[in-house]
Formats: sequence, C-alpha cells, structure tokens
Amino acid sequence: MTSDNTKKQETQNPPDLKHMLGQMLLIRRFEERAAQAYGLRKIGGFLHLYIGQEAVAVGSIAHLDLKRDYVYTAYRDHGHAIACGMDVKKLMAELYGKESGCSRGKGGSMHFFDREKHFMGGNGIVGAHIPLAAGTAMKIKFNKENGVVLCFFGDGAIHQGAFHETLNLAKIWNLPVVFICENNQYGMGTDFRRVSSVDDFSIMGQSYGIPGKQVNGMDVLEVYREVGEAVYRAKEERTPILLEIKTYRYKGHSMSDPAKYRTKEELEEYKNQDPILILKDHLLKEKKLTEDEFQKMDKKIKEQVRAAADFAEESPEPALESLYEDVLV
Amino acid sequence: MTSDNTKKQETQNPPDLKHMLGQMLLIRRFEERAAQAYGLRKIGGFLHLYIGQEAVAVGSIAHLDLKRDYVYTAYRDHGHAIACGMDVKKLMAELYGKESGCSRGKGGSMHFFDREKHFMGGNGIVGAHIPLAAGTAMKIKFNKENGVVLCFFGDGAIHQGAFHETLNLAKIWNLPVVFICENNQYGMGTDFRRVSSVDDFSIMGQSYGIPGKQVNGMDVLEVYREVGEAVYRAKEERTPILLEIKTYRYKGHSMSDPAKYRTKEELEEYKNQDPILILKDHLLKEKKLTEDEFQKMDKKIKEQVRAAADFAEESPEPALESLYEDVLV
Amino acid sequence: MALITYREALRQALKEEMHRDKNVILLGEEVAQYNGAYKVSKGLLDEFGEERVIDTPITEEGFTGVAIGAAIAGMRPVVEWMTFNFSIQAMDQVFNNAAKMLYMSGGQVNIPIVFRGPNGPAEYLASQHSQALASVYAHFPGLKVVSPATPYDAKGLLKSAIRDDNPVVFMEAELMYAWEGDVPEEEYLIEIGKADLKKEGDDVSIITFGKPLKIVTEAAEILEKRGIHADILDLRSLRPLDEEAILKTVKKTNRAVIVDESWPVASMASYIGWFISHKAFDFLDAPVELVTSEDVPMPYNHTLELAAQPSVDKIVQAVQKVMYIGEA
Amino acid sequence: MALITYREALRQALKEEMHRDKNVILLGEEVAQYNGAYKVSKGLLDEFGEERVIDTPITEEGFTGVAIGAAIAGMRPVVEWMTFNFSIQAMDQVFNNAAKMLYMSGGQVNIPIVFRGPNGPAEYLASQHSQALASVYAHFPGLKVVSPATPYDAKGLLKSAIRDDNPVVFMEAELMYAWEGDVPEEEYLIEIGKADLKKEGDDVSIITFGKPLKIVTEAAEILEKRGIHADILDLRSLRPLDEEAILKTVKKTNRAVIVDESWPVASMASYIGWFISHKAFDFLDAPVELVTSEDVPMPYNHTLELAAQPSVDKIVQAVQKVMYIGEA
Ligand SMILES: Cc1ncc(C[n+]2csc(CCOP(=O)(O)OP(=O)(O)O)c2C)c(N)n1
Ligand SMILES: Cc1ncc(C[n+]2csc(CCOP(=O)(O)OP(=O)(O)O)c2C)c(N)n1
Ligand SMILES: [Mg+2]
Ligand SMILES: [Mg+2]
Repeated sequence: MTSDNTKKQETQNPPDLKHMLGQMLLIRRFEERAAQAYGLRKIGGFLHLYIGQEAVAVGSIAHLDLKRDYVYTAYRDHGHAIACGMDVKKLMAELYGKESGCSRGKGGSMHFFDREKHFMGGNGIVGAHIPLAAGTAMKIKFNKENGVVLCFFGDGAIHQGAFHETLNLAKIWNLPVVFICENNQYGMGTDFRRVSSVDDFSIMGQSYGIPGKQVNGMDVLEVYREVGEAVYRAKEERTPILLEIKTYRYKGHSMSDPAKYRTKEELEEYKNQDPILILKDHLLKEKKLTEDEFQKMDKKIKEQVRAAADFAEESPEPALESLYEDVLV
Repeated sequence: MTSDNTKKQETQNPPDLKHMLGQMLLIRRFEERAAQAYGLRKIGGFLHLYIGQEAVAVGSIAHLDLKRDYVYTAYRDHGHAIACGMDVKKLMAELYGKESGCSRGKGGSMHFFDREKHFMGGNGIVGAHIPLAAGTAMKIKFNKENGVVLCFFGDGAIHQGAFHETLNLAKIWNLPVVFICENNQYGMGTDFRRVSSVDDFSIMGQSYGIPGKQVNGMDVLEVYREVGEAVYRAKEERTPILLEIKTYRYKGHSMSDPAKYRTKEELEEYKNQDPILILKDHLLKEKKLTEDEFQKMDKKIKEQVRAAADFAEESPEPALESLYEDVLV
Repeated sequence: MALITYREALRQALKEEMHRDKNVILLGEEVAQYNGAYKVSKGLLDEFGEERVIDTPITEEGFTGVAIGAAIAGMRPVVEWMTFNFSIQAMDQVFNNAAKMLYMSGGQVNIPIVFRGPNGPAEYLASQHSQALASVYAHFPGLKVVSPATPYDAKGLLKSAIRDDNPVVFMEAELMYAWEGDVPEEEYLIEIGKADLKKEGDDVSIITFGKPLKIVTEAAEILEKRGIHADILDLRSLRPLDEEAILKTVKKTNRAVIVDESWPVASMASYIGWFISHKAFDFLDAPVELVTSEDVPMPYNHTLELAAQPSVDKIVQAVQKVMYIGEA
Repeated sequence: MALITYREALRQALKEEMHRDKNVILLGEEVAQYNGAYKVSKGLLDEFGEERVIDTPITEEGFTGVAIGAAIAGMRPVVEWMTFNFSIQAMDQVFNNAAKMLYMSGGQVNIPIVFRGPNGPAEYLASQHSQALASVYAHFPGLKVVSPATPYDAKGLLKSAIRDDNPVVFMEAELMYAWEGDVPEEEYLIEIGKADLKKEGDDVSIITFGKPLKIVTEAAEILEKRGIHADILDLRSLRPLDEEAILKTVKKTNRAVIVDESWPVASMASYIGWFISHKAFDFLDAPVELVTSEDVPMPYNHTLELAAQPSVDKIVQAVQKVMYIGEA
C-alpha cells in the first residue's frame, strides 16, 4: 500500500495453504477438462481459460466471508467461481448448457452466477461490471455491514470510461470495494503496453485519491498478503483500493486464439513461475506437504472434475418453455 | 508545465492586448444583450452565459491560426465562437432561431458552428465533444499539418468516461490537442469539490503520462502565456496537454438558475478580479490605453451588438421546408 | 381528491415509497441539494438525508451502473436521469446489465430499479436535447417501460414501479411537470401493463402514451364538435403492452390512429400499427394512421420544432383520413 | 466472376477504397496486428501501415468519438466494432454526434464515416453477445443503415458506404463471414437505399435483410416444392428504405412475411409490417406476418438459442399462414 497505514495490524487469519493449493488445482483441472469437452463440441462459443492466473482469484477470495462479502468479475470467470466455493458440477453443467447449470444453461462460460455464494457473475462486456461492484459496496455501506466487494477485471478494461467513472464515485462515496486489475499482459491479442502510455496501472487511482499497489500474481502468498491488507483497509477506512496484480494466461484468449502475438520464451518464463508449482514447492520445503499427499490431492480433484463432467453430460437439456422464463420476475 | 521543457523558447508573438480586451468586451456585451432578448422571449430554451470566463476563451484562442487549428467546446459556447472571430450578427441570429444564423437557426445557443473558421461547436452533451477534438487532432497528425486543437470543457465533464478514454487515446497516438478544463467551480448547482476527491484536475493526465498545469483564468495574460506554451508543446512534442483553468461564471448555469448554491461574497470576490477590469487596469497603468479610448471601444462594441440584434430581429424565419434539409448530405 | 401537478404527484410517490421502505433511495445529478433540475425531488434531501437522496457527478454510465449494482444487492434505487437524452450514455448498463442479468443468471439475480426522468422534446432545445427514446427502450426484453400522462397515473405508476422487482424505465416530460390533475388523498397503485381508456367514442380509436395525450385530448374535442367520437386509449405502459385493450377499442371502432412523439422508423407507434393491422385485420375499415415526429433531428427554431412534432392539427387530419373525410 | 467469401468481399472493398483515397483509415480493436477478430482486415496492416490501420484500446465510446472527430475534419474513417453488442457503449457518440451534427450545424458539418462489424447472434454466446441491433440504429434520422447478405452486396455496399458523405452503419454477421458468393473482378458499386429482388414468385413476398436471407432462401425452396412461389426481397438498406420496391412486390403478391432477427417490439420488421398494411391496405389478402426473434434475451443453450431466432420452419409456417394453408 502506498499509505502509512501499513503499521496497522492485519486482522487476517493465517492462510490455509493446502486449501488454496487444492483450489488452484481444482481450477486448473476443471479447465483442462472443459477444454477437452470443448474439443469434443460438448461446449460451444467462447471459453476463456484462467489457467496460469489461479493465484489471483484464490489468494484474493481466500479473505472473504461470502455471507457478507461479494465477488464480481468479467467473462474469464471459472477461477473466481471455484474460489468462491461454487459446485463444479453446476459449473460444468453450465458449460454444457444444461438446466442443472449454475445459470440454468442460459449463461454459459461467461455468465456463472451464484447469488447464495455472492458470486455475482460473470459479465461479458469489458468493464461493464465495474460499476456494479461499486453499487454492491454501496449497499454494504448503506446497511453498515462489515463487508467488502472484490471486483476483478483485465488489463483491457482499465481504459474503459466506466472504470474511471466508478473509481471517482467509489471514492467520493467511500465505498468498500477493492478493484483488482488482473494484468495478464494481453487484452485479446493486444499487449497492454501498446494501448497504454503508463505501465503501472496501480497509479490510476491517484486521479481520485485512491491508493494503489502492484502485486505479483504468480505467487499466491503475495496475493494473499496484499489483498488481505487491501480488504482490511477498504473495510476499516471505508475506501476503495486499486490493485494491479501481474499475472499471465497460458492459453489463448479464447479457444480460437492461437496466441501468436507472444513468444514461446515469454510463455515458458511464466510457466516456470507457475503459481501451483510455487506453492507446492513452498509447502514441500516447509514440510507441510509430501509429494505423495500432493498426488493424492490431484487424483481426488481429477475425480471430482470427472464426476462434474459426468453430471453435466447426464443432466437434461432445459425445457423449451424455459426460453420464456427469467425475462422478468 | 510539470515538465522540464519550460526552457524551450515560446514561439508566440507578443499578445495584441487591446484586441483581447475588445474581444472580451464583445463577448460580455453580446451576452448582456442576449440575456435581455431572452427576457423579451426573443430567445428560448437554454442560454448559458459565459460572462466572467471571457479571459479563458480569448487568451487561449489568441494563439490559434484558424486556418490550421481548431476549436471545440461545450454548450457554453458564445465566448469561444466570438474569440474565433465569428460574426456576432450570425450568432445573435442563431439565438433568435433565424435562417441567417450561424447554424441556420437549427442549433441555437448550444450549437454555434463555423466550419470555415474551424469552430466545430457547440456540443450539448457533457463530455461528448472531447473525443471529437482528439479525432480532429488525429487528422492534423495524419496529414502532418502544423496544427493544434483546443478542446474546452467544464469541471462537470472531468469525470466523464469519454474524457478519460480520450486522454489515453490522445497520448498513445501522440495527438496535438490541448484539453482545457474551464473550472468555473460549478457544474450546474454542484460545487466541483462535492463530486471529486481531488481538487487539482490538472493531475488527471498522470494516469496517461500527460503533462498538466493549473492556470488562473481570471488573468488573460496568464492564460495567454500558459496556453501558448501548451500549444507549443502540443505541436512540437506531438503530445496532448491538460490544463485546468480556474475561472468563474457570474450568472446562473442557465437563465432559469438563481444560483442559490453559492454566496454573494464568493461572487463578489470573483467580480473583483474581473478579467476585463484586470486587463483594462493593466493597460491603463502601462499607458497603452486611456479611459477615453476604453469608453469609445465599449461604445463601438455596444453598437456592434445592437446592430447584431437588429439583424437578428429583421432576419426571416427559416422556411418550413428547411425542416427536412440537412438530415443527410 | 386534490388537484396537484404531475411533478408533485411524482414527489408524493417518491416520498411515500421512501417512507414505506428504507431500501428505496434516489440518486442522480442535482437531485439533492439543488432539489432536482426540474424540482421533482424538492424537499427530499431534507426529509431523507444524504444517505438516501444522493447527488452524483455527471457520469451517467457510472452512476446508473452503480445503482444497478446496489439493486443487485437488494436496494431499490430510483435513478433520475436529468433527461433521457443523457441516458444514451448509460444504455450499455441498462441493456446489457439491468435487462439481461435475470435471464443470464438463470433467474437468480433480479434488479429492482427505476430509471426515470423527462423524455422527449421540450421547447427550443435543439436536436441533442429533444429526443423521444421510448421506442429504443421498449425494444429490449427484460425491461418494463412506463409512460404516464397524468398526475394520477404518474403517482400510481411510480409507486408500482418502485415496488416492482424488475427494472422499470419510467418516462416523464419537462412540459408535463406543471400539468395538473386530481389525485386521491388515500394511497393507490396502478398496475404496470394496463392501458386506460381516457375517453369513449365509437368512431375511431386514438391510441397514445405520455405527453401527446394532451394534444390527443384537444384533437378529440375538436373532432367531437365535428360529430366524430373518439376512444382515447392511453397505453401508460409500453412493456408489458396492454394488447387486449388495444384490440378491444379497435374492434369496436374499426379505425385507429397512433400518436407517438418518437421518430417513425422502428417506433412503438409502428409496432402498434402493425399489431393492429395484424390482429384486427378483418376489423379495420381503414389503414392505421401514425402521427409521429417527423423523421428529422429536432431543430432549435420554434416554428420548425413544432412542425417536427405531432400536433392537434395532424391528429385531426389523421382521424379524418381514417374516417375518409376529405379535408375542409 | 470469382467465388469468394463475404469476409474476402469486405476486405476487397476496404483495400480498393484505401488505395483509391488515402483519407480512408480503419480503426478498431485488433484490426491491425491481429488481423481482425474475425480476420476481415487480414493483411491490411502490412499493406497500408499503422498510420491507416489502427489498433485501439477497448474503449468503444472513445475511439468511436475520435473517429467521428477525424471525419469532421475530412478523413474517412471506417470504425470496426468487434461486434455490435459493444457498440452500445458508443451510442451516445453515434446518435448525438454523428447523426445530428450536420443538422445542428445547419448543414455545415457532415460526417463521412462507416461504423461496421458483426451484428446479431452467432452461436453459444448468450445474451450480452447476441443482440441484433438494426432496429435501434434504424430509428435515428441522420444515419444511413445498411445490412448486406451476400458477398456481392457486401462489397458493393461497403464501397458505397465509404464514399458516402454521411455516417453509415454497416451490419455484418459472424456467421456470414464464411459464406461464399460470386463477385465480379471489375469494380462496381451498389447504391445505398436500393433493395434487391433475390428471387421471383407470385404468391407471397418474403421481405428480409442481412443474415436471415439464407434461411429465407431455404424456406422458399421448401415452399417452392409445395407449389408456393415467393418473391424474396432483400432490403439491403434500412435507411433509406426502398419503399417502392416493398410496395411493388406486395402489390403483386398481396401477401407479405417480414423476417428480421431483431426483437419484435419497435422493430424494423414491425415498421415494415405497418408500412405495408398502411400503404398497400387494399392489396393485402392476409395480415402481414412477422418472423422475428422471440421477445427474450438470448440464452446460451444451443437448442434454446435456435428456438429464440427466426428459422426455416417459422418462415414456412408464416408463409403458409398468409396463404391460409393449414399446417400439414
Ligand atoms: C466493451 C467490449 N468491447 C470488446 C469486447 C470483446 N472482448 C472480449 S474480451 C476482450 C479482451 C479483454 O482483455 P482483458 O480485459 O485484458 O481481459 P482478459 O481477457 O485478459 O482476461 C475483448 C476486446 C467486449 N467483450 N466488450
Ligand atoms: C451527459 C450529460 N448529462 C447531463 C447534462 C445536463 N447538464 C448540462 S450542463 C451540466 C453541468 C455541466 O457543468 P460543467 O461541465 O462544469 O460546465 P459549465 O456549465 O460550468 O460550463 C449538466 C449536468 C448534459 N448536458 N449531458
Ligand atoms: Mg488481459
Ligand atoms: Mg462548471
């Protein structure tokens, strides 16, 4: 944080690292499976994979109590949904467009929702969910609740007018929202440096008096620590915070993108700092995990994902009448 | 300027101060007359007076060669139009909604246009002309012309997403445009401090690497100097510049606004720094003007304005067919 | 009953609903300290405080989106757009978020919000400030769209809109704010989606909504003197549309004129015109006439701007046309 | 003649016009280095350089406005919206600046610009990414609105659009890009505002524009086998609308079905439906049927999303209905 408040004690609990490892692994295995299903044409349209970025969603959302806190993100939303504890069966079923999906098969990959778990989507228009997140923070403030909203968005969204308008509103109204720019370096095929003349997005809060910081998003522990402090400040000081979390997506923008706009070397460089590997190595070194435990964990997760795919496969198609449902309450 | 380039020599000619005095006076007398005509219901709708802010338009536009440079502004556009040398007869006729008006009676007060003189309006949607100005600068760059675009807008426009999107575009594309925020302290009834958490708007370029500066807009000489440097830099360095020019409007937002949201004392404070008085005093002191000359100048201008009102009065209403003209070329 | 203005009726509705439910808040430009650009919210800041009556900066996209986010979380915001002209900047939020979130979340996330303000031309405001956008909003499923033309309807419909669990687009008009009408002292609601037969007559159906009701009424009086008796159907809601009421009047009179201050192409008027032509095909004794704005941006000049809009005269002409009465 | 794709036809038009006039530039997200999200602009960066083929950040309002500003000053920008869904963020620029500036400047400031990209649903993209916005754009005077359905029309109309001195909204579709058709080697232009009778038949007029032409053609083949001969009128332009061509076919067949992938309410389809009912009142043997999208946001599930759209079957049904032929 750029402020003097770092001396304040963080109230966060020590992280449950094994749980975080499991979540990151679950995201990865879930998406690998989804990519397969896409290849088999079980899933269609856009499928934006989060692989490589897992530490951001997991390390951030680990701080939340989703009874009172909320999460918003864009269309690359599988990771956040899983980190919010959504049932992967329902997520996979949603990808398959089934009635048992988390959005009744009406939303698909880009529009996961779980109102109960305060996971508020899943938005397909770049930048358009940013005001929504601030609005939900407004409700928290209005009701004097002790909550916070995490709002994730990409480097591509940072120039959107809606983002800037929202920063200003969030600051003048003192809303407890943490804006998290997941800078995975590319907006589709566009290197963020090509569409920006600054390369530190965390300074963009300064026009609004909003503190900001850059964070290494390949290291889940750093993410955990920094988001923890941001959440603490957002709640205690009733201020929006802006974090730029530097990360990387291993796959193309969506399934149709061969990602030719970047070098193999660059990709390899990031794969060498894989967030799952980093945390695993850390735990191995600290003797909090054995290779064997890890393999068992992975196996279990793979089974969980297979079960989700089976569930999705076997679930019924929505009834034709449902086409006309959910238009209005 | 916040940069190191201040050492560069300004290429500007010494200002023609008497001419600037005359222009400010013309703006004021024109608007006083327009306000009277409004009272007589010769003019309807919104009439946004620029009185008090004259130094901004006059001191800025004095630098332009309107064969190659351009001006954009919002709906409070009389001052800029006059400073661009538009014929006050046509302007008054426009206010009267006459065919002889600068926009054929179709635009009214908010939509003065003069394509010849590169005065590109006159826009009624807060912030919406800001991208247009950058686009015109793009054409200048594209054709390697030696021009610049001045884009005037209010403190109320500064939070608009379009402004922020445009700053970014203007910087990454190196467009020669000077963004001039005329901070007259109020957006309608809203003190700018109530809707912003920063009180120096000139810093808002930092998110885009754009230099900025605050300028005293009651002093036409300061405006002239600072805009001169900005214009120079914009052209030479091919960079957008952001200026916040502090000013004040003496009248309500539009004719229907009694302006109860501010104190008499505040208004008086600004009237004591009246831009016309300041320049007049300066010229008297420097013996470049006598009181008698000033009175003559004022009388001549009043006559010019009366002639404009007569012209407007006597001009014919547009023909009914013109309703269907100008929809498409 | 009390004779009050349209403005006062809206204010009463806001007040009553804000008293009833603390989740109802009002936000928009100048709504609080300035008491509203058109004074609809006069006194509300004093009564409900700045937590519930909130001035915003001039960022329609941003504050509309923030309000939608508050609605997602259970508040019931009323967003005042200073005019609908500026709401174009907020359309992405309305069309892509407010209108679609319930659907794309599979029924989980509803948006109880009202977007309101003056729509359509006033006077001497030129093209950017004189747009009737009803047709654009009515095009999108997932919204309710309401356009009351009297103080009575304004109050009853605004109260219903605030209680509605869906996003409601609520269209007023600068020129209507001063109109007067009778409003009961006791509380009442008007169901969204119900048209109102404002006047009965057997010869022709004049169907309208919003501000043009006034000129429709004047035209009907003139026609009455000429022995032509019109049903005046005020739709009040465009979404849902009271199709039954439309068909009922048209099947009675066999002739219809639709009056809508929108532009003609892809307009609400044309939709209703088609709807009648389709559903009452065998009942129509004449083609359905539309009286809309001329298909041009609005000019500033007053004579021209009046000529650009529906008028008493144009309505009379259209009625005479569907009655096959030659011009006098 | 050469058999080329719709995508290639657009690319040829862009290329030819960029060679012809150096003021023509292309800008939008991913148009340059990535060769276009849908590869329409493939190779153009290499050919014309980064001064004329310009990648933008994701700021539709901003870059659309900047392009309008360049057009004001005499350039001839072609703005690619990655899809029309995102153009909602740019509507204020299009409706308030591009469409109105000529009028409000009293004829001084024209805007020679093209806004183009895919409009309407593709597949599996859910509600925010599957909107057919033709009706919204067609509502506003001051714009031209074009929607070609074949490679031939796409090329000829895009060239005309680029040369037009007015703002032209040019609607393509993801699913059309791969469609093939014959295009002459030599240069040609197609006049904006002229419909094209794609097939002749005496029994019924099927009127459409854009992507649905394909299913209309398929439906017509099925109908042909059942002995029903349809005129297929492809409007190609919505603004100006070729009213003459519409009336000509309807007065010949006395029956009309309008196919439009927009939502029904306040749609282009309904406008044409009204227009025919009004202007050809005495010629119609049956009510004009509309085949539009269902009045719901688009679902992701493929079966549902197909059910939400016009289909061959729905068109056949509608034609049989206007022919008073009971279902088989
Ligand atoms: C307003 C808008 N414009 C364009 C698009 C098309 N689009 C979808 S994703 C994307 C890139 C976004 O990049 P970024 O914000 O960095 O997110 P990432 O994909 O890297 O997670 C674009 C241009 C869109 N969905 N919305
Ligand atoms: C997008 C938009 N929202 C609202 C309005 C209504 N409006 C007109 S002027 C104004 C205040 C603008 O203040 P500022 O930018 O400071 O300019 P000033 O009037 O002080 O010159 C408002 C809210 C508008 N014209 N456009
Ligand atoms: Mg990215
Ligand atoms: Mg101001």
